[in-house]
Amino acid sequence: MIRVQQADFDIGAEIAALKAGRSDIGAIVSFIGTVRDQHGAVEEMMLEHYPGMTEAELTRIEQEANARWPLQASLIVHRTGALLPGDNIVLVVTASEHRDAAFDAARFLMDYLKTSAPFWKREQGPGGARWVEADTKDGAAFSRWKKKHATE
Amino acid sequence: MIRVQQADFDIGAEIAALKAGRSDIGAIVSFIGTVRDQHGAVEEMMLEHYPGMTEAELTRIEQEANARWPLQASLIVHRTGALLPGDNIVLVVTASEHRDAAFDAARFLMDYLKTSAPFWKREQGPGGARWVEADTKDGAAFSRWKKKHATE
Amino acid sequence: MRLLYFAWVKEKAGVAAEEIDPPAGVATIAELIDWLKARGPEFENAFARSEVICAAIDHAHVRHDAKIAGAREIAFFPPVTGG
Amino acid sequence: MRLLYFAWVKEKAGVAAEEIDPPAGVATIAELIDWLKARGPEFENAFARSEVICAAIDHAHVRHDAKIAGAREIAFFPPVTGG
Repeated sequence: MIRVQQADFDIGAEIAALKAGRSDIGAIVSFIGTVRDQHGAVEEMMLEHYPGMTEAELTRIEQEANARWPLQASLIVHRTGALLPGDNIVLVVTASEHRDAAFDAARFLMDYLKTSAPFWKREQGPGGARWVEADTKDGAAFSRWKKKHATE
Repeated sequence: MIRVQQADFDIGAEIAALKAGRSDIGAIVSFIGTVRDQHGAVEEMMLEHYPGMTEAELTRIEQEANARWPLQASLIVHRTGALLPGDNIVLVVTASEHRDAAFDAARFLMDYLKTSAPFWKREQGPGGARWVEADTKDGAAFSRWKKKHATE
Repeated sequence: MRLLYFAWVKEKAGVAAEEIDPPAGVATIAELIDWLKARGPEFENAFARSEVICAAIDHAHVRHDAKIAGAREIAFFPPVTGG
Repeated sequence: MRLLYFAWVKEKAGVAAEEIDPPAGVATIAELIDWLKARGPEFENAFARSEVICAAIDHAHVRHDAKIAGAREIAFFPPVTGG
């Protein structure tokens, strides 16, 4: 399941909903990304996105993860709008019988999301506002899944 | 922080406590291990452990993770006693500025815990009770961190 | 076709969305960018580093050599920074 | 010194904890296992596959060639299965 929302999310409630009524799950991995204040340089973060394409990309990414690993459940929740330091930005949850698939899939979802989901962060601080630049490390993180796919 | 307890844990409360009052964290990875019913073969799971050594091993593992990665916080909670299918067994949480360290450290903690923390599972089902046998895959998962340590 | 701009591409171009009807010679994303740049200094500026601009046709990422024929919605934006 | 047994080692040996005073010739974990096996069929059975039995001295994992001199507490158990 994927959701794009301004509201915060509750990881406990999300995992409880995902587990409800089933006892076949063995491993649940979750990732939360949060706004860092960067030693005072960031006072507010604005998250812009491309409605329509965002949902399409997140759905595509989730389907790709489910095609690669035997997941019993998966969830991506991404927030938009104005956020403050410490606020949650993104939640990814994966569930599988065994931990390796859950860990790999969660990491894959984050790596793909970082390089392909149409979100843009603008940070506001004492020095003014600036659009966050894409991290070249994210491109490298994305590439490792392509290599892996080709060699395994 | 490490804890060994019979009571269940609340991942939302644990993460909230870990984040409380700080806005320097960027990535939080968590792992929950749960009791699988294995298609009806498991009706109850008893978790025995070695009080004293368990806490010593979990502390040692957590210190090793903090020595290897720049973690801002880490938590291991492991339950003991009688558990039912669907119940939580273990919670691992790692927090870092960036996701790679948090993902690697969480996986490391689980791999090490699986091969060195003195817990033993006894499963009870329609066919009687049996002690769970150690998974040779866990030994392999453990070894990858030794190789990584040597070559990096 | 409908054009959308996001983040600093939108800020520099000074427009979020518009309907356009490019001439027949504009067949690819790269040619559309060249055509847009010729419309004025804001667009010239927005697409100055055109090699870093990302494009999507009907909600799917495309390269600059992608054909635009049949597109309902084309979007231009900087490299994404979500997550 | 104090001996502890866990999981199926405990069940087979029929004891969870005991105080022992092995003779001077018993210097290592392996020799302690041999000495324990000679005590009766339950111990013979518990340590039959002695190569899979894990040992700890004073809460730290040790190999079977570890010296036991000075140990306060020695534990025997199967490979761990937590997590």
